[in-house]
Amino acid sequence: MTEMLKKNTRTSITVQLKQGKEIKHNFSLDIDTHLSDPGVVGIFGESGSGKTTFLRSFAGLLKLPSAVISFNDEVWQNDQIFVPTHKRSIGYVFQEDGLLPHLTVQQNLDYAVRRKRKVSMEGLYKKVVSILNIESLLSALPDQLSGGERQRVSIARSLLQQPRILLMDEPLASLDEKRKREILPYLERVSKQFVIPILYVSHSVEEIARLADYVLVFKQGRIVEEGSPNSVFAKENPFIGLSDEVGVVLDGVISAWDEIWELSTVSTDCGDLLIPKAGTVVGTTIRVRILAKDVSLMETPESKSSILNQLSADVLELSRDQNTAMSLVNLRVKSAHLVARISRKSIDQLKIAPGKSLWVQIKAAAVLN
Amino acid sequence: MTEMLKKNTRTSITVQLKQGKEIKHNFSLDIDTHLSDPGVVGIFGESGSGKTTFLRSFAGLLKLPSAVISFNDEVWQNDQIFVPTHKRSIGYVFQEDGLLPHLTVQQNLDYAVRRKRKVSMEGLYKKVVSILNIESLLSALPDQLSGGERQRVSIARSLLQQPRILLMDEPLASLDEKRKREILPYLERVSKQFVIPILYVSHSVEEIARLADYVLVFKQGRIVEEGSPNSVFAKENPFIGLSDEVGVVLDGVISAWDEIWELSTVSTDCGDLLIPKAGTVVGTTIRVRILAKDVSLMETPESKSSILNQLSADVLELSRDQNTAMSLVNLRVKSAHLVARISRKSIDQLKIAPGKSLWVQIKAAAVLN
Amino acid sequence: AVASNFGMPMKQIVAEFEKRTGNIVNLSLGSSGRFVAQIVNGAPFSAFFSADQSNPQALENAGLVIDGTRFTYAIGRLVLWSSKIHFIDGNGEKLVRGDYATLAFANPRVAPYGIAAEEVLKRLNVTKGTNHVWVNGENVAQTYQFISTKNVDLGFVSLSQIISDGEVKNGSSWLVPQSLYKPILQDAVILKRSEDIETTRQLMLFMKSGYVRNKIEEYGYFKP
Amino acid sequence: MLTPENMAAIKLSLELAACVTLILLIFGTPLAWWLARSESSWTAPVGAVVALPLVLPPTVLGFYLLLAMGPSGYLGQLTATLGLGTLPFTFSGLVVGSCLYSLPFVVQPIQIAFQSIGNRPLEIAAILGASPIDRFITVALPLAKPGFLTATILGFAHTIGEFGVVLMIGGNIPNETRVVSVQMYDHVEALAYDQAHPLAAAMVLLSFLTLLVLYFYQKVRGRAKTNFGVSI
Amino acid sequence: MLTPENMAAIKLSLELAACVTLILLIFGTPLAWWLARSESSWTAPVGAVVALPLVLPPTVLGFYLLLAMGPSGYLGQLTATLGLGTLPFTFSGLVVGSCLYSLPFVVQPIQIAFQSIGNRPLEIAAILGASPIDRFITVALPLAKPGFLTATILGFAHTIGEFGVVLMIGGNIPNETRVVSVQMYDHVEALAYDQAHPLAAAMVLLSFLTLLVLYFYQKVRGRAKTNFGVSI
Ligand SMILES: Nc1ncnc2c1ncn2[C@@H]1O[C@H](COP(=O)(O)OP(=O)(O)OP(=O)(O)O)[C@@H](O)[C@H]1O
Ligand SMILES: Nc1ncnc2c1ncn2[C@@H]1O[C@H](COP(=O)(O)OP(=O)(O)OP(=O)(O)O)[C@@H](O)[C@H]1O
Ligand SMILES: [Mg+2]
Ligand SMILES: [Mg+2]
Repeated sequence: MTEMLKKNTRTSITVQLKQGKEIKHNFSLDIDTHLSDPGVVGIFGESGSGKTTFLRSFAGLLKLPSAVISFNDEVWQNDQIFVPTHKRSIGYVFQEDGLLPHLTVQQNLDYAVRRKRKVSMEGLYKKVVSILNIESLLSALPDQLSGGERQRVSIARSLLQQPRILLMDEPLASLDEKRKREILPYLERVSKQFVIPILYVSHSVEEIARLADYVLVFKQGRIVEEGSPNSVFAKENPFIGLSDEVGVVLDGVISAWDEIWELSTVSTDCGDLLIPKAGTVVGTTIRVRILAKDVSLMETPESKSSILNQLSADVLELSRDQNTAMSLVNLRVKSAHLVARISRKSIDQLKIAPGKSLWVQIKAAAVLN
Repeated sequence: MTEMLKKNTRTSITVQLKQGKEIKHNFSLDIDTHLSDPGVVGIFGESGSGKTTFLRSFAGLLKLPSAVISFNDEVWQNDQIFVPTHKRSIGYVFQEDGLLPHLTVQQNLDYAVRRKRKVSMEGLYKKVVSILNIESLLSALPDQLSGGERQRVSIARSLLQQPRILLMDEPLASLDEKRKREILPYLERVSKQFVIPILYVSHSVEEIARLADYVLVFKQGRIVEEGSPNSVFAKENPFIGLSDEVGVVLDGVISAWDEIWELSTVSTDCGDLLIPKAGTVVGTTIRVRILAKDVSLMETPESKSSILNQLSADVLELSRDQNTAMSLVNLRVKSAHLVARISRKSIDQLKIAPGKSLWVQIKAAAVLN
Repeated sequence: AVASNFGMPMKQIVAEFEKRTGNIVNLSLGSSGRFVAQIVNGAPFSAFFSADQSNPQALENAGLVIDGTRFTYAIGRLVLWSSKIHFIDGNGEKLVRGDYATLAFANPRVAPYGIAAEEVLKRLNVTKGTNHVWVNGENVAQTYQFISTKNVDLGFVSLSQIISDGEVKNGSSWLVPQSLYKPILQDAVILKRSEDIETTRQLMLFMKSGYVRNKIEEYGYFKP
Repeated sequence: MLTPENMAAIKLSLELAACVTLILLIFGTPLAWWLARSESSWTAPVGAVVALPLVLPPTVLGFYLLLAMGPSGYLGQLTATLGLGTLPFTFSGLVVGSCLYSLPFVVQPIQIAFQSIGNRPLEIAAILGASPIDRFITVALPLAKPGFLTATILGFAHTIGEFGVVLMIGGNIPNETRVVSVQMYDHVEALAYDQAHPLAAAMVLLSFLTLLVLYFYQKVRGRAKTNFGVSI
Repeated sequence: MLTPENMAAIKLSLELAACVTLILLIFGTPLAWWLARSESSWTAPVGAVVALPLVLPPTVLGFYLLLAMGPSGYLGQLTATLGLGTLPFTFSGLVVGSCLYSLPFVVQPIQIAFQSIGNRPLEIAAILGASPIDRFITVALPLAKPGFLTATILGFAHTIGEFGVVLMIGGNIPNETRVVSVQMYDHVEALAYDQAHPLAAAMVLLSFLTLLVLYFYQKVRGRAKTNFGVSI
């Protein structure tokens, strides 16, 4: 959130949706949010919580009465105004069925390219097609594609639009991990480099933690939680309810590269971390995610262990975990926070309590980037 | 694979698909597999590798020339025979668009119930509807549902069919983690209890490791790897290519329950593991998954650590990891194997080599079940 | 089966016949050519009142007619008519002058009044001069409609169409002298298919009665 | 306002149109299904044949039907040997003729509707254990409903209004083959406008109301499906 | 085999049908679009009106058109003041009359095809920056192609075969309004079967071949889409 967003000083989003009467049992919409310089907004929420409805209203595909939507300095919808979808300059990756069925893949891409306002960036087409690995599909019709192939074409097309804002509804849901890892960093770069905000719906905490500068958590048509990924994911969250995914996100800079062991040293607010091949160019900024379940605590540092990262830490507080056998330990490590997920038995054995000084172990392999 | 499958002594599946000429650049089908007592078969493979095509052929929705398909003692397709889909007694959760668009949710379910051959199990309907949490959706039409809601209805319907075999194409892809965790164990129980094999396509190693008795890995229309989850996931797999997901699956029995700390002791082939609240009933069998990245190695056991599980182990061999900074260490722990993912630097520091005896540390929190 | 141009008088005649004899007669109106095709293919008509002579003749030749029953029941009268008053001055001058935009008459290929009209034009030597303004109706009824809706300035129709109570009430007309065209003899026959030949004979007899002959004249035909 | 004769003709027309539409829906539906979904290379010629009667003027078509169904025609000999007599100049004959002429108006809309269903719903039904005939009835038919509505309207209206074929093979026999279109034709031919006008007005009004109800019903049904917000 | 007169009539018919079909496609398409997608409550009555000319026998419809388009009719006065003269007995008049009568056969199939497109493709196009008219042309039209094929076939064939309206407002003028349907009708009425038979045969053959080519083309195009294995 901090450093990167300073660059995006021009974007802002306001959305107010209110559906007076219940649409159906247990579902009515009531959303009121204002985001300035949002970067990538991760949207998280259980099935049926209104994420798609939110995106559709924002895109002008659904005209909810008495909604107020604005983007940057433009009002897209209020009582008097309704800017139609095709004038909003939005890229949208639909949750399903996102391709024009009568056009081949190539024609689908061209359809978007031909209708955009900006001049095409040189080489963009080639680059997008190759990153999404769809070269061999260009002449196929949508119903000759597999589920994941369709999704990739859809993503490629939204990128070629070079829109002012990108809406993505579970864009990577039916892709294999390998592809995800190729596409995610690219999306990140697109957003940062061209100052394009992305509203990114996903059920994967990993994707959102990796990508998002800001997180919205939906439940039954309402935003029940919002903030930086750290503030949302660093605690047991009743709205997410996944103790396995509790963790912190740290932004860091590569400060050294050990060629022999192929380890990068990443300087973060909680000190230097050794991470296998996180990057070789000193000075690059990267984001790392440290899950609470991957952090263990010791009274003294251990030298005869395979764990490379050992940091001294102070216990700030203990909090409950959804699994009552476990506890979350909130730690201060230098100027940053870490969270560890520890069995209550160990808490007792190690006599962990607020104020106590400890050593933190983080396996290099467990650091996600 | 071992114990549970002994119950399912009556099922067997043979599929041979061969598409002589290339269907398109880089894709032709060539599958030849025979599974006896398969239980849950996890099907894994990158986007466009032919998973859906495989399921469709098996279901008789696609009639590939010169295919041979048989289920148990029945031939479903060969040169002479082609059993039409509606006579195969198959449940199928489609990757997308799985509902009859003109019928409400309730009518979709009833459509299936009314056409099945068996007498309905008492209470099944209620149970399925409640586990998939679709009570409030019963009167909605499919296009009034969210993506995840549609998928849940689809799963529910396939279960209500009480088919002889279930095909599921990324059934949980657009569901939130919480829902996944509610549904997965139920699927597992359905398969075991009623001896219904499941062909389960997913991109999530976690889901497949959790559920599958047998794994098929697809690539470009071929099965490039198959075997038990352990044999497929316990090594760096070029076809999966996810070093993060390397790990072993252990079947164990709960041998003790510590009420104070709420820890279950699970007896596995590699000894007793303490796992938070894995189950309270002594004697239940459970499956645990230990990822290589969650295993660390030490020369001596450490008492002042929060890590509960420390086991003595012998190094069997070292193997490469996709990330060249890391190595996979294959270990024998009692009669079982474990895999640890360690930086090469640590390998050097701890002088790890085949034959060396070490201590293995596994955080309780990291054990997946 | 009755040719449409004789529909109006025939309805009255039949009503009278039914009143007098208690027999029921069902009328079917239509074009003579179609009736021939239908009768040849087994239509259950008892009698056929054609608008010409050649159609009954054709049936007779085909052996579908009871021998000796053919007779002329009416003779049609051709009239040049316009729905505009004073457009025609009771003589053929207007026709010869040619100061009109369109001239309608029935299609000579299928309608006897069309043949007659063509003959009149030929006799008056105006065929060449007027043929670019010809409009053909499929039959006299259609020709009448063309004129009555003022889409056509003038045209040849049957007197029976424009007469009511013995006089022409609408527009202006010229009753074409019989000398300019061959008489339009309308013949009737009794068909072998007839289910009740006796009643049919009675009707034919009635057609020759004085009552009917007056009726026919009243409707603008010559008595045979 | 309408004479008993006119009423009888209207009644006969409605009966004829109802019969014809019903028969065409019954036989046209499987034909449309086959045309829409069969892979056979016969679909193109058969499809062309279905539309063919259209290019002949109705009376001419009627004339050929008369020839075929008459005592010396193939069809006539067939019906005669079957003990059915010959068809011309009977109500049954009208039904046969009108069916032939209105066939494309019923088959074609249903065919388009079937084509646009796509495979997926049928695949789902097959998986759920529905046999081909079951799938056809429970999935294809309901999904093709708009096509059936159009087919019914076009077929019915066209049969009501058609008079060329009917005139030729019907012979204008009261209560048997004198339908309202023929009656109106007669009135106009006989210059009996005072009879033609009210009859035409009645027919137009009756049809308008019927169509209005049909369309309105369809609209309401369609709208009930999207009750969530307002779509663009 | 065919006399020059017959050839001229065929030529005129083809011209008329081409004109009428073209005009109906041009004006019928937006109408069908509006009927298919508008939320307006006017769609039901307008839809009903479109199908209405069907229920009147063609000659009767033709008679009313003759009244309306004549010098004392509303339409006639309109065309007269516009300096167009009156329409009956001209080729333009035939075109107008046939358009009216063939309208539902063109509008209805297109309407069903539009209805079955669904919202999604249009939503996608809007997102990609296509304006409503752009979406209509680049998405709705191509997706409704089978409907257009049917509309063209029905509209064209029906105009070729129709003769009631044409007879009434045409006046059987050679090279102007004597189309082949009227010509054939005349032959049959005049019992000139030796002329009617070859003409009918020629028309049927010509139409059959045209339709066959159309259907075959459609079939081949459709099949190219699913080249993967063999579907059930
Ligand atoms: N109807 C078709 N015609 C031609 N090629 C097809 C057709 N359907 C699928 N294919 C191709 O066959 C290959 C396998 O497709 P399939 O749907 O089986 O992949 P998949 O493994 O299910 O992928 P995903 O994970 O993306 O769903 C793909 O390359 C796809 O493009
Ligand atoms: N057209 C509609 N008519 C009525 N209700 C609808 C309609 N579309 C969606 N809903 C309901 O609105 C709620 C929110 O749907 P939405 O699609 O926004 O959920 P979502 O958060 O995207 O869920 P998922 O993760 O499953 O895609 C759901 O309860 C859904 O059933
Ligand atoms: Mg959604
Ligand atoms: Mg797939």
